[in-house]
Amino acid sequence: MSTATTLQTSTTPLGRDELARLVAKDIAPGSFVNLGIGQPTLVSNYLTDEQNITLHTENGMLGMGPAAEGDQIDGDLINAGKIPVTELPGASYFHHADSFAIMRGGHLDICVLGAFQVSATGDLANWHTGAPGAIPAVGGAMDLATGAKDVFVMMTLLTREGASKIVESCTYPITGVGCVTRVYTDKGVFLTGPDGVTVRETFGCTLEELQELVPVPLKAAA
Amino acid sequence: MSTATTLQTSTTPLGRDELARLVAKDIAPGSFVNLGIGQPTLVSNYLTDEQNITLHTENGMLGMGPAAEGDQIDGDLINAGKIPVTELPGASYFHHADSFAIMRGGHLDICVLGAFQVSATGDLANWHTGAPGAIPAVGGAMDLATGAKDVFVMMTLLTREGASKIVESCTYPITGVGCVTRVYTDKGVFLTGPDGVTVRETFGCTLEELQELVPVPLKAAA
Amino acid sequence: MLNFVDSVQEAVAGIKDGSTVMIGGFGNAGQPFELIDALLECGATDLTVVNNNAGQGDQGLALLIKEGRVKKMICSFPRQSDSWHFDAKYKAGEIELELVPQGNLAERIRAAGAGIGGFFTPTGYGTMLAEGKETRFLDGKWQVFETPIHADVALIKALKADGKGNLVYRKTARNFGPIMAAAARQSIVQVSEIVPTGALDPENVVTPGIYVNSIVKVAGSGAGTSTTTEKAA
Amino acid sequence: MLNFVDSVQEAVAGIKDGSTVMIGGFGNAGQPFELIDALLECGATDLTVVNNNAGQGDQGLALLIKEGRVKKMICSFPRQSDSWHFDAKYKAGEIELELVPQGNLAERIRAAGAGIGGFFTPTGYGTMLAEGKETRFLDGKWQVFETPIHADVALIKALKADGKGNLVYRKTARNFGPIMAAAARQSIVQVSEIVPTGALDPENVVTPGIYVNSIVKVAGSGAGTSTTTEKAA
Repeated sequence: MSTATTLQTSTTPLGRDELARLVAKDIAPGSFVNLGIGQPTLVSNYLTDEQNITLHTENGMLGMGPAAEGDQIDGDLINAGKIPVTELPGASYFHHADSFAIMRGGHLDICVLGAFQVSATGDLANWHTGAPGAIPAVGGAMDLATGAKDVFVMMTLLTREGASKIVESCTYPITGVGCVTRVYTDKGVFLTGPDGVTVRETFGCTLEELQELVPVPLKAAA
Repeated sequence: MSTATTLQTSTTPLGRDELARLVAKDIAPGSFVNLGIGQPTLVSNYLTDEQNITLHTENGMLGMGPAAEGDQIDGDLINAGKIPVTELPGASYFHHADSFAIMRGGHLDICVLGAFQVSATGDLANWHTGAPGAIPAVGGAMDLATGAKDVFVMMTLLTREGASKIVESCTYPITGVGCVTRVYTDKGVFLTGPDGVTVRETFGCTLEELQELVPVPLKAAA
Repeated sequence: MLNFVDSVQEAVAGIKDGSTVMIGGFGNAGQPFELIDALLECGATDLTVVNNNAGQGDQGLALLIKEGRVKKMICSFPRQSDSWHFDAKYKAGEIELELVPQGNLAERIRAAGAGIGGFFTPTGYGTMLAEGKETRFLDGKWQVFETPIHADVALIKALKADGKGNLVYRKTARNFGPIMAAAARQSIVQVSEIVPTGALDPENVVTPGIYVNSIVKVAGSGAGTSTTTEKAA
Repeated sequence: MLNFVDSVQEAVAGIKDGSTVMIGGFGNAGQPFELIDALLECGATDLTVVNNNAGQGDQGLALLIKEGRVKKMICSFPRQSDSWHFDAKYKAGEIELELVPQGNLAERIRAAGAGIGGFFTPTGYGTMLAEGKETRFLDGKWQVFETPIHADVALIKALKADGKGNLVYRKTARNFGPIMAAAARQSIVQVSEIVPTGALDPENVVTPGIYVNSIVKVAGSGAGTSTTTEKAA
């Protein structure tokens, strides 16, 4: 994977599309990828034909194409977000147990997910706010978090209230333990794992400025 | 199922083909059936079109037809005994896990198996003599014994040495516990289960003569 | 025994109060709307329903819930923008919810059909959905013990059936149909076409007829109509 | 990554000593004879082989065993009229045997591919093949705990592959191929035909390309040739 090994910087924070472009660039050619609902879906706009990426949708398909438009719309052909999509040459359909076996058996190279919080050791919280009275809904989030070889998170670094979403320990109910390997945010790219958090890139700030925002020790990529 | 409820008798022991005919007659219309290797295979010769029986072979097929002959022989179309067979209209193919899920999930109505011994409570011994130095081989026997709704055994009542194969407790290594529901032999038809052995029919002998051969208490079908 | 029946009403007539009913479909794709409407009509109540969601809008499963016929939902994703009938019942404490990660839902249904008494999976380990469940360290990972989900009845939508009850589906409408057909004691299937036995290629059958009990042809429920099947309440 | 390779020799070149190798096929149907011959040629030894049988006659797996390259067989039915090479090694104590009921073999392979850490099954309960194994009473039956069978490599024979590595099989030659492809870290597949991407109907793909690593076209290993592939020793 085209992972820079020393700390990179850019002069401005990244917008959602720039971030999606960066994630897309980091996906190795020939990979099998599941893009979560919301911001991660943007990544598909920046995958190139040369990369030869195959997209999986957990409701039963490999080889998913772009969103369907006009006459292409077919109620029997939707993605996990229930959006009508298209089929690419070389696609295949399968039932739900077979589809989740692809995820749970560790066959997906990468899944890209949104998150409420990610802990320093890669715990993911992205399914439930835990608010009293909230109706919980999990879908395939836990299977994706636990099953993919690499779990990439895309999110803004800070909440609207200015709190870091990279935390020492998740306060929201978690989706998976130690599963996140990389976090793409508007202010930087973080590598997470058993050894803590490494910063691969910063956008519009220095590592020191980033450290002031994030309540866990940050290391620069060596 | 066309099970007689009072003790029937015939004047002579049944040959293998007559026994196969009797088993075939006892299979309810529309049933899904697996016929084991050897003597049970003969049953297929006596199934009628009106019965609309679907045969399963554990190497991955429903809707198996008769043995292939001449130009019909196709090395990719064999049964569990590795004999070339044919495909009937309405057949389907599936992989081994799906095929055994049919058996193990309790979806087969009947399997018909050969046996070394059957115990009074329906334990089956049909896979291994337990002889020192014998190389064991089990195949699908344990899955069939455990999975089918009804397990019918076809065998001669006595060994060549004259010992009853219906026994108080199996001396051969068992294939399944309490799984056999009915035993078809040359000298009679026996129903086995938690309450012991009931004789449904005798062939060429009386119940009293049968009782002299079999070392477990026999009841006449009421 | 396989039966071809003439109406969805006849197809669901045997469903008893208190049954566990699996309903195929993910979103609208593969939802057997006509069978669900017939279930609503037939009056069976006190149901446990297994579906990925908990009803949307004012149709199908949402109406069953609205009418108070569902005592418990087993699903992965009940909360949606238009799941107002479920939301209301849930907040009123009038419906029980067993929330199951989607892959565990699929695997537990598959286990019931395949005769598996339980299995260990990493999904959900360390989360509130695994609280109180047995865990074990296997294959280098902590895993959670999960049990099969059996059902009395499955309501399924397929594309075609042949005379032996073999089924094929269409695109992502396949979803839960094949595993629910195997897990339920009775599988009731609506199809848009019944073809002669022999017309389906044996290589391409998805659900073998052994898993199917009742088949009903529903006009206009065929290819690609999943999003256009909008019912008045 | 998917590779199309030019020869069976190249396809198996990466198989290391000590590997666990799954080999598809039931009897001769679906046996990848040419890949097995290449494995024999390449010299890898100390192998654990997973196959339903333990070789027949003087070909394929039987020769691997004869040459002493297999330290352990995991199979359901080693003893056959022509399994003389296995029989001799077994009686000489030169090969280890793990005998597994055929359905447990299939389900354990499936479990490895599907990320299941272990499962309970009634098959084998109370028999000598369950001796020493954990048992539990579930769903009204005594059941035995079984664990997944993983492999380094699977050797598989399919009918056709497309440019994405999607596979279809032929009749009962399908048998173990799909589950072994999912269970092994590397799947090496021989096919009789490679078709353009898009030529396989997505509804009818049996093994999606995600499970396939290397594909080699083998002339004359196609439809219905399973019984006529007889090799000299």
